[in-house]
Amino acid sequence: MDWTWFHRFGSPPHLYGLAGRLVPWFAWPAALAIAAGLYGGLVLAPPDYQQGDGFRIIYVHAPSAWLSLMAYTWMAVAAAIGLVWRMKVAHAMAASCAPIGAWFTVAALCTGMLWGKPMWGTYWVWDPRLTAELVLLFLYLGYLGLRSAIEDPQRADRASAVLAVVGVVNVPIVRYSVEWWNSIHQAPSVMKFGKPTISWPMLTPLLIMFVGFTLLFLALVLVRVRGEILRRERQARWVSEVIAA
Amino acid sequence: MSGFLSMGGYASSVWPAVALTFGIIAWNIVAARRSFAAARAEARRRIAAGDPS
Amino acid sequence: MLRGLSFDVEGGQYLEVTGSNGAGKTSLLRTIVGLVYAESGQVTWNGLGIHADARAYHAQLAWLGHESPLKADLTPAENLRFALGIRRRVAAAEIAGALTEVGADGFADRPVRTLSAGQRRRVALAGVMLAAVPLWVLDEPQTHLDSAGQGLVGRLIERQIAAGGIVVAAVHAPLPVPEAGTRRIGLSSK
Amino acid sequence: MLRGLSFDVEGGQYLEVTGSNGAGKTSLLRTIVGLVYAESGQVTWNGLGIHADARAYHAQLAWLGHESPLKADLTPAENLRFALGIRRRVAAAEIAGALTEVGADGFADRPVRTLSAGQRRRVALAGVMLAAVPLWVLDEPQTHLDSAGQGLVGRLIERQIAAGGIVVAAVHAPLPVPEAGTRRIGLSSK
Amino acid sequence: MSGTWQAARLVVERDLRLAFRNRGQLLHPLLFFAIVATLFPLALSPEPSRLRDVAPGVLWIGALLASLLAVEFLYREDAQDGTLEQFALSGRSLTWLLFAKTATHWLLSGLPLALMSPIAAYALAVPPAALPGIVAAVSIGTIALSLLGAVSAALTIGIRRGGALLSLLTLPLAVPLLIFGAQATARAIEGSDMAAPLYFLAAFAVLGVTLAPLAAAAAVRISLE
Amino acid sequence: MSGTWQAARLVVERDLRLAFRNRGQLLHPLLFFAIVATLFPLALSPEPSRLRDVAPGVLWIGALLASLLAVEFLYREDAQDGTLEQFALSGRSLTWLLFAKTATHWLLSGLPLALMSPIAAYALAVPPAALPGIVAAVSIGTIALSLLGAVSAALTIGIRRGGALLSLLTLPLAVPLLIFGAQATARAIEGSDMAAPLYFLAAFAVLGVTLAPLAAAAAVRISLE
Ligand code: HEM
Ligand SMILES: Nc1ncnc2c1ncn2[C@@H]1O[C@H](COP(=O)(O)OP(=O)(O)OP(=O)(O)O)[C@@H](O)[C@H]1O
Ligand SMILES: Nc1ncnc2c1ncn2[C@@H]1O[C@H](COP(=O)(O)OP(=O)(O)OP(=O)(O)O)[C@@H](O)[C@H]1O
Ligand SMILES: [Mg+2]
Ligand SMILES: [Mg+2]
Repeated sequence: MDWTWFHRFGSPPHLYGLAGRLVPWFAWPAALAIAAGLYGGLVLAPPDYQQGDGFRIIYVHAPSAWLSLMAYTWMAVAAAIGLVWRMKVAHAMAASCAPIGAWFTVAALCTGMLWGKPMWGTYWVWDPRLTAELVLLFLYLGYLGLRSAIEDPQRADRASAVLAVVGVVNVPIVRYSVEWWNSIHQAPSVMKFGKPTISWPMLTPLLIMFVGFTLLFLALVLVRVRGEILRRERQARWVSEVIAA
Repeated sequence: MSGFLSMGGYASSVWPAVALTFGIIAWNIVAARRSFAAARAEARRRIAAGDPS
Repeated sequence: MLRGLSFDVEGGQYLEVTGSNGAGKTSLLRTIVGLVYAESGQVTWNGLGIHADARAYHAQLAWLGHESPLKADLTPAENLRFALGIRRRVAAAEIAGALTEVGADGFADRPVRTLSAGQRRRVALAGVMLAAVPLWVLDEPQTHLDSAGQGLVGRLIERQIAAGGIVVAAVHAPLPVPEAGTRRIGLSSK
Repeated sequence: MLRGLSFDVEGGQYLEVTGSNGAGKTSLLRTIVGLVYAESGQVTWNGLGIHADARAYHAQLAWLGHESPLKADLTPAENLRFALGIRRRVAAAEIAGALTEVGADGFADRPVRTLSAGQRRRVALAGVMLAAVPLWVLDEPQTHLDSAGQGLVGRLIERQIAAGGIVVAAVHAPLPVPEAGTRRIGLSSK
Repeated sequence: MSGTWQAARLVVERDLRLAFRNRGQLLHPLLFFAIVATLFPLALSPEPSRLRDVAPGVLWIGALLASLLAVEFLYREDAQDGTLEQFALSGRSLTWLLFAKTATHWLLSGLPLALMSPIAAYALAVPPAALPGIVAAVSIGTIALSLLGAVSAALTIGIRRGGALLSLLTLPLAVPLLIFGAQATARAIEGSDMAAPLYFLAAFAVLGVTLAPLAAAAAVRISLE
Repeated sequence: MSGTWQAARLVVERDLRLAFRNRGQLLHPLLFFAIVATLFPLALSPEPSRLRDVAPGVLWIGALLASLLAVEFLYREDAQDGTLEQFALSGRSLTWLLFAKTATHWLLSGLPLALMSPIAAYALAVPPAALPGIVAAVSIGTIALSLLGAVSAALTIGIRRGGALLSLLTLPLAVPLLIFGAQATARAIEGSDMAAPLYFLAAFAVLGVTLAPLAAAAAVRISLE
């Protein structure tokens, strides 16, 4: 197998330039998809037969929740690569994922809570999925806290990478243990979460939203990763050339 | 239009949720650009000061 | 931070690193023992980069930093027994001998907590001596030592290089070591 | 531990305390500043036992121990502002001047965390200087300092005694201070 | 006196600046509190009615432990780097300097905890009407806790594993606070009159303000010896 | 290999000796556990039936916090006095040396906690028949907790307010342990079959034994850098 692409990708100046060129290719389609998905979801899709128009929160809630999990996975994979190959670029990638993931975890939690109020009559119940998402937020905060507590960027990268890898093992474990826990204690009857029967006119905007959020995530990561690369490479010659230009 | 805005009685949930999500998206865009701009300004400052470390 | 530095040291040599405050002596020594990674350039031992087989390299060196690595609740003798024990088998008599040599026999059985700054430094030096390894890396070994203590450090280094070992030390005032076999490098800030 | 010791010091004098490791220099100095109580005998200041009005006595003295009392997260300038500020009003210019004098102007705005051992010691010395009090009690002030730093300590002490102040310092090697006005006492263990 | 006042102000300013230079660390007691409040439903049961029953206990034990965690750092750095020694030898009233430190500490840990408590309470299925009363009770309670902690923390300065001993010294003394605090919270949840337990909490806080700094100063002097 | 074994044995011996030289400190996590277990009845209600209901939660949160408190000190002194640096430069497997340290730590904190848990459980009105099951669950759970803590503690070495960050890192990771531990305890109290949750706890412990020392060694090296 030819590994040159891997090394090329791992070279900071290369990724710095590539990321800069790619950003618009993700950002504009993301804007388009999100606008279309929102229009489809809020205007075109028919109301749900049970929840009426309340179900439309799904078009912001589900993509946010999806993004929060995807960002964590990316972060852990990047962190593992950084640890194993001592690759600065991978650490820069992991560091870029964390704040985005944390913010969208907050978004998923808040929109979920706003949805919960009309559906369950309260903003919060200890449902397994909710609880797991809350624990995910704590994991993100721990990661960010550890990173900010360590002065030296190299050390911060490597220490937080260990945490990200340990944490990713934990996410599914938490998810299933929480499920098990709640199925044994009888669950409050208000919240039968089950999948709403969803029809194509409802599903299509949602799928477009998923695509839009994914593209948005990639665009955000690419913008951030350039800054992170600069922070890690400040003594390299290519930086002065790029900055002077 | 007012029917659309009232969201079939769920306006008080749907609109805050949408606003919040887009607020967070906007903030993320601003924060990402700021983080990059800060790193670049820092690099520029160091180069101008001739400080290689 | 450190630039344009290149040197090699051979068995039987004492390398004295000097430089004003903040010149980078401590940073250099920590790079040599492998506690920090050099940003560019590398440290080699017997021709091999030290991170290639770090464990084998570490088995050959003894490191003494600004602080003396001693447990406050153990006595000097116990401290040495445990610290050295993870490297090799040491007999109690050997430890007692080393403590006498550094002038620590008077307080070998008191918890380190009650020792003065200089007394601790002496115990730490006994530890370096007992490691019985070819390479010593010492950061300001004579801190807190009285003039007899300075002489002691000189004698220990002299003996180590006579036996074919290598000593690298950062100091502010030259140690009393014979000129033959001594090399000096001075670091300067900027 | 310390026995049969009796001495007094007057304005304009520098008292240099020497003694081998563990002789009791640190213990003596901590007794003088009142951090530990003498088991027998007493320390007097202007004829009064120092514990009689400890606060008034402490307002007259500056103490520098083995460690430099600096906050790792603040810069040298901030450190001095807060440390001195609780004693008296200090102007920013005064602090900047003192930092320049001890050769710390190059890193006055970096967190202390990133400074080398000797750089920290210099900042701590600036603090002693700025206290503007008659009595200085210093435990091994020249630790970690390079030779320029040794000269600096000598100059600071010289100036303080020229202004009629008193300096008591424990050292291992004599500081470069003029003989006139210098008194030495040697402690010996046992 | 004006000198003492000036000195105390500088101590406050310094501690605030140090805290903001490590902004992330301000969040830790809060997060700890949030996590403990999350762990309880996990360890007990997710049922709202049962959660509501244990809410007062969980809130107060969480607040107590979080504030204990925070107070552990009140003097630690100052003791390690010699600042405390310099305070004691500054010729200023150590009592005042320590009072300034403790007040800043409450501002940075107790107050945020109080502001956070309604969120945790809501998660434990406490009805919204009870939340203002809970904030009041936790605010006053944390003042007393900070002062109490300041004394025990001073007693454990320089002890190697001070943290554990600190809990041991503080927790028994905090029992009355816990009882009245939990009582106030329970009454807030029921919607009945919470004046009596609040009054007791306030009395402890006042007692603390007058006595704790004196005791802390004495303890610091002893620890430095 | 025999050298590594010998080195690990010496680490165990050293830590045991240090612990016994400060015998009093061995009691701290235990007392903390005991105090938390007593605070609950005070903050909630002394009724046996209600206490029995909350007993699993209280026991496990108490054990979790006590073990967190203890693990904070796992490396602190060794990091401060340079011993850890010497370990890393000893030419021995750091993984093994840290495994030895963690094992000793469990022996000195987790095991006593497990032995103490029946007393606390009894105070919470748990029927005596449930006590052996509780001891088993807490023993296995604390093994996993010690190992988990050993990793997070290694990550926070040298961080100024490591303790608070340590809780933040460990508590979310400990959620599954808490759930299965509380479940095992609840079943022990009901008298039903506790094999399934015990089995999960044991699986975590085994996973920890194999992976945690490796992660801890990596983290220690990073912290020393
Ligand atoms: C604080 C409250 C909530 C949180 C933290 C939360 C969390 C999540 C998470 C993590 C997902 C993604 C799951 C996955 O991709 O596997 C998700 C998806 C979803 N949530 Fe929520 N949720 C909350 C409230 C609600 C409410 C109240 C409803 C509706 C009654 C709801 C309906 C949905 C639906 C329909 C999906 C997408 C379909 C699916 O993936 O199964 N959520 N939520
Ligand atoms: N973490 C850090 N971040 C930035 N600069 C640092 C850091 N650590 C050290 N330095 C700087 O690196 C330089 C070298 O420091 P080092 O400790 O190696 O000096 P040194 O020669 O040992 O000095 P001393 O004689 O005072 O011990 C100093 O200018 C110091 O301020
Ligand atoms: N807590 C204590 N308990 C018992 N003995 C102690 C205690 N502290 C110090 N000593 C002993 O008192 C003596 C004097 O110690 P001190 O620290 O004053 O010495 P010093 O002259 O400052 O030495 P150095 O030059 O090494 O700094 C030493 O022998 C020391 O071992
Ligand atoms: Mg140095
Ligand atoms: Mg001394």
